[in-house]
Amino acid sequence: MKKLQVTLLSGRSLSQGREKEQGKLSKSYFQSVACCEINGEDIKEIGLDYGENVRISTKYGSVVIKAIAPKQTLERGIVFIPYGIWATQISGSETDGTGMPSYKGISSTLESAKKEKVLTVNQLIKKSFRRKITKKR
Amino acid sequence: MSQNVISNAVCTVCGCSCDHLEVTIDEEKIVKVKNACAMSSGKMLGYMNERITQPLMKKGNTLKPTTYDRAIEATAKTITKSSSPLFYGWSLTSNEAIEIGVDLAEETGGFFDNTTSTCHGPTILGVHEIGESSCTLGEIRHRADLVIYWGANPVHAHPLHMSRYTVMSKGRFRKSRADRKLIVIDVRKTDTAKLADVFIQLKPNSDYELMVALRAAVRGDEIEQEIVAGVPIDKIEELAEMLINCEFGALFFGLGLTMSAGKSKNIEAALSLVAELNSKTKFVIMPMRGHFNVTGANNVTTWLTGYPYAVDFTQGFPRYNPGETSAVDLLARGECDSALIVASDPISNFPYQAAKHLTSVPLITIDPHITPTTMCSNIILPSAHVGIETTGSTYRMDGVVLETRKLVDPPKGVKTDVEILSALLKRVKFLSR
Amino acid sequence: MPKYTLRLKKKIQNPLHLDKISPDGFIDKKINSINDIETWEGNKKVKLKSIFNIKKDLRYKTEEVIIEILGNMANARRIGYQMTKGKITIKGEGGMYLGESMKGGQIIVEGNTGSWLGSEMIGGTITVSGNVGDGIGAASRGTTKGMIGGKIIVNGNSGSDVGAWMQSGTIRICGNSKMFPGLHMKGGTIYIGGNCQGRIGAQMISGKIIISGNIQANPLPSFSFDNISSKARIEKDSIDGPFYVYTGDNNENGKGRIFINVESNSQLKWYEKFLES
Amino acid sequence: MEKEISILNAFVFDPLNNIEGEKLDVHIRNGKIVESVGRKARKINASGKTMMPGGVDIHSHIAGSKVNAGRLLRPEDHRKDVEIKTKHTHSGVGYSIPSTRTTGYRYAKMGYTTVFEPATPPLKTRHTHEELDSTPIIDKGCFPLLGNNWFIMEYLRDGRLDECAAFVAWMMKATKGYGIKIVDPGGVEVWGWGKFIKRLDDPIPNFDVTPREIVRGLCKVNKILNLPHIIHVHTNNLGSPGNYRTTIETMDAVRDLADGKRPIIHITHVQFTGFSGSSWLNLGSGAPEIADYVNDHNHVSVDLGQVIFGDTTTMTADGPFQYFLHQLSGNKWVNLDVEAETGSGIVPFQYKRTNYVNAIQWGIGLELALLVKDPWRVFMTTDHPNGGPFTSYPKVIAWLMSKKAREKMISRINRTARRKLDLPNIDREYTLGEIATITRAAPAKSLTLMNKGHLGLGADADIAIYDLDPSKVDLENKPFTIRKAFKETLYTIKNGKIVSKQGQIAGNSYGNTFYTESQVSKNLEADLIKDIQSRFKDYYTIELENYPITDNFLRNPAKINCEAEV
Repeated sequence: MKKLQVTLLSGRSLSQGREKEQGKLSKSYFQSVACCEINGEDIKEIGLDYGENVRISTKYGSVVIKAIAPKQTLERGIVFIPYGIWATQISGSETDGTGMPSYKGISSTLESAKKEKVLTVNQLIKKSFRRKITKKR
Repeated sequence: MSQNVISNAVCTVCGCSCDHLEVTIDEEKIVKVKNACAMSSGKMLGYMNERITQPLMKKGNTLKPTTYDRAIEATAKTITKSSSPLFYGWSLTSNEAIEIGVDLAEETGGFFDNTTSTCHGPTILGVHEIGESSCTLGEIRHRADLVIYWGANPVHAHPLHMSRYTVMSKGRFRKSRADRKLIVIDVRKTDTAKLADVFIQLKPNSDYELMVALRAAVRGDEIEQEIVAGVPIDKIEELAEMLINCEFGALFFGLGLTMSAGKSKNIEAALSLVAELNSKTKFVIMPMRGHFNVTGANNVTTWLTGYPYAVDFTQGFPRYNPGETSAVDLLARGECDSALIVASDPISNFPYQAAKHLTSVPLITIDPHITPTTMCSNIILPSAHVGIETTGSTYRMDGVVLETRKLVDPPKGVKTDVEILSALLKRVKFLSR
Repeated sequence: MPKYTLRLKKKIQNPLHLDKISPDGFIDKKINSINDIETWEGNKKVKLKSIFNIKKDLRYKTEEVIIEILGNMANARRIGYQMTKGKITIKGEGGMYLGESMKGGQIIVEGNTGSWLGSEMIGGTITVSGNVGDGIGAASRGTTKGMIGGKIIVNGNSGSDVGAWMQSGTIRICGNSKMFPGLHMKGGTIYIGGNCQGRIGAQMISGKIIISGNIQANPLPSFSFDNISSKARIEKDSIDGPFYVYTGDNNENGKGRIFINVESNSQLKWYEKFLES
Repeated sequence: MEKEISILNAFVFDPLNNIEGEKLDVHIRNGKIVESVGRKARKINASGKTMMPGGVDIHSHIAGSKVNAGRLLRPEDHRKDVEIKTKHTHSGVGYSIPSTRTTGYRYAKMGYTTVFEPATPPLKTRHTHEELDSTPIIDKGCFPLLGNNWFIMEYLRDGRLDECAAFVAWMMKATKGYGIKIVDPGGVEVWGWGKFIKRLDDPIPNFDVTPREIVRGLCKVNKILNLPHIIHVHTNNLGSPGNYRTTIETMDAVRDLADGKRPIIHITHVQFTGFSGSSWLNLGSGAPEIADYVNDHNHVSVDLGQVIFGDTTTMTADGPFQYFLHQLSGNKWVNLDVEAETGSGIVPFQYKRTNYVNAIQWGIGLELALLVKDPWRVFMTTDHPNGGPFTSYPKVIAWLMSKKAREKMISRINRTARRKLDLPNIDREYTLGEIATITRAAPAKSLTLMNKGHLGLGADADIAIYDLDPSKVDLENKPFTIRKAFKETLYTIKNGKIVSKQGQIAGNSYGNTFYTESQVSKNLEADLIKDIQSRFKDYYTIELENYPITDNFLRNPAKINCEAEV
């Protein structure tokens, strides 16, 4: 399967900012954050359509999220993921002596993950952090 | 119906601290918010979503309801026993709570860090080396005829910034958008960039080179390279001319600068550029602070310890060196044996490796909401929203302090950060005696 | 003088402050008083003997105290702080701020070390067989005095900010380096044998930086191309080039010089047009 | 702790009550000085010791946004001087910009019990109060910066003095401020554009008012409002050669407003505005001229702003001067302008003995102190941390009390400066009584703090007992003994409680924050509010309703009421 080298940016988006106030387990938060903006040419190149799932891997990890059309202009070779638990699965904890990890400008690979599912917050925590969680209230 | 309208309420979302909200309250519920941006009304109307209303403690593998007293007792025992406790968060609470938090870290000999270390920490490291030429936002509103947003996207992250404080605002000496130039420098054409008079798109991770070239151009030095950071030198020189020829320029920068390659050095370059510009005209620089009271967290910590974040109290006095004493580094090295998180969600926000270590030590969280961090916690102490359910003072991004108001009561039985933390401090003092 | 062997007893996860481990601190001390040296493990005051098995070997007939540390000291800070003489050998990781403000003597690490190795160092020699972190020979936050003298030799790779605010002395990195070697440099010499991620000599005022490997892109735009030099000198050694030589940082009115290997940097060939004119 | 204490047999120096070194007993009950106490009172034998009222520092930058920006700028300053947490005290950092707790402890250890932060931008005064509230032990207050305020400049331009007075009264109430501070009148507004003004009669662009009019106007306002302190002025042209003329001109600008009762203008850190000469190369001391003026005119008081050789952090509301210092020194620089009000700047600086300019500056401060004859009108300060940290006060006291101490330093300073200064020819040596005057009695009087700065009946029991026997020690020949004694009290008593004993802080207590309220007539006030409302939104980026500091914001507020004449 075709893999594509891209630069990953993560950042704030208005919808992320708004939806995080709706609660981090909410569907609207999931929809606005568990996604990746990809340029139209790039997504064609890996044989995907918007709305399908994509796998992004860096040297720090790998995560499956939904590919979406850029909400703001995006050049080829750059992908954007809003801040959130999905973005941090693939960001690095090296801080170059500054305390600041690397969230922006990480080189990463993009590939189709049509058949895979995007994990919800609950599933992701179970998978990544193992400590069991339980429903509250 | 007894609707109550509160005017001039202070917003507690981003660093803009807009204080002109008009909030309508009906039977102890906020039903309407005027003058607010999408993020603000999202919070004001959605603050009751996914709330935790009772303290929870892990028994075996499940979280069980408990009382504040028991949860605080267990927390106090855990952190006093620890050799290297971490106290992290603090940017979404009041100065009063932060002050107690610092004392708590001091009392237990721990590490006190706030979210600065993963947003504008590099900015502060840059200021340590270069200083900064800055001002309050009103100065920019009144005087600035040129505004730059570099690696910042206020349309999304600080929605009212431009209309209240910069290009779209009405000042004493600048009446409208037409009186000002807006320059946006970013790696992509953001929604902010679409409003710009001049948009400069640079290659990712090359802000530093562009900043250096721009400074050289401002100085009038010859630049041998023809293209820097993907931008032709002519364009850089043109930009330099604009900067020199303005009467009052303001450079705002965001995480695009602090997070991309170079980090604190990008900021050093920006601060040096602005200092240089002051020999030609008046120029100021300001970071676009994210959380509503991250500036307060820096200020409170600084007046108590001399340092703005990442303070190490393990030896009984404040020590500081981000990269060593900052949360992500401590966690990545595994140097932390318990953690108290206040009003923050590091499990979502920290790189995986650091977050992973957090879930391997006793984790206690004080937060109003269910978050990935509370979901991984051993003890959860629910708290009231500052600025909605309780008062407290907060710092705008430019250091102007405002007193937030209490608009409604917190959910029944839910305590404030100040109440929880002072009870905890009292308990810790008792235990360490 | 004796040799002391410190063998780490257990895996330490908390921050360890070991600034008292230095030949100067051990000199003329009985083994018991060395065992009882107080230090910090996290926020707990502990004695050295709770961390290490300490042996004193009197058979060594060297002139100076030798300290040998066995174990992974990744969580340690400030071993060899302000030492003036003698020798410390670490078999394992060396931790952070190793040899901070060191004035003389020798530190040898058979392994990697963390950040701020030899920060604000004044004299002496540090040799590391593995990789090192960020801020080697740098200044502490806010100050403008980095390494003042001495020598640091790293066989592996280094992080960013090598020799920040350095005033004098020599740093040799045999492997690769991340960004910003010689940041704010005011004097001394930095040599990087491998590749460097760039931004060499940012805001430097004086001093010399030599890069034998590739630097990915152009030097910073505030540097001027000077000439091509067949050799570059570090102390008494001569390193074969040829090298592109640049001066700067012009933004700081700097007179520093950076030497960049011609063969490893074909992307810089275009600078040669300045030679012809 | 004991409610009653008797301090027995001390050599008492209480200039306000004309007591100079008499052996007396002083009794304390419930935080006040009283005639007598019961037999069970705790007794402190102070025979052979020197006792003074607690020190009052009229001008020391200890709290607020620029102080904190200075802390943030200088991690290197903190690293070399730390305070370790003890059972009774918090940890902190020290040196030139100590953390809040350390500030309180260190003042208390030196026997100081009241300190005023002399420059708070009104818009950011909440911050100042947050820090003052976090500063233990000492009483405090702050002076809002009003010399570049848009409302004030406009009222003065339009000749609306009463409204101006009403505005200042409103401001004091809104910010919980104590007195009027003027910094580089008009000059900071001009600095908002990166420009400078030089002369007292230069009109300020866009406002059409001159520095002279601002100083005179606010001097009149101060009288109208009957504020407890007088206008506290940092003149124009600070830090530039020849500026002693500006200083004298500024003093003279209000001469005709004097009523003979007490000074009406205080010129602060006059060392920095006491330069003669026309360039850095021929810089000289303007102290003799300034001292002559002060000696001839009793409407003026000054404080020193003495320079201490060593590393410090300069910080003032004088943005343009700080930029100039940054250019001069090449050191890092912070600038923080505040909308419609003021600005500030910060630059780390090292005063060097061997530097000509610095040596002259050192001489100017001491010359002033020694040439001004009336100790009631010259107060000891270092303009902390601008001239040096407040912890250097013992050094200054030693220089003032001992010619020998001065000679020792003079022999080590830059040679050209040594020849240029008059200082070597000045023989005056301060007595202990005069030291008590310039460090507590006179500043307390200038602030009209009726219960401070003296030990009369009913005074606050703020007391410093120093390990110094004036009957035995030949003071002028023992400067080191003086320094040692004033560095650390035997006892510091605050509100009748022992807060420091031989340098050991007893614990965390918090003093009062003084502020003034001057009530103008209801009609005037109502008109004023209407006027403010009409323009506030145009001038500020926060709402008028959110501007005033609420009443319960301060930890221990202490209101001083005054009667306005309008």
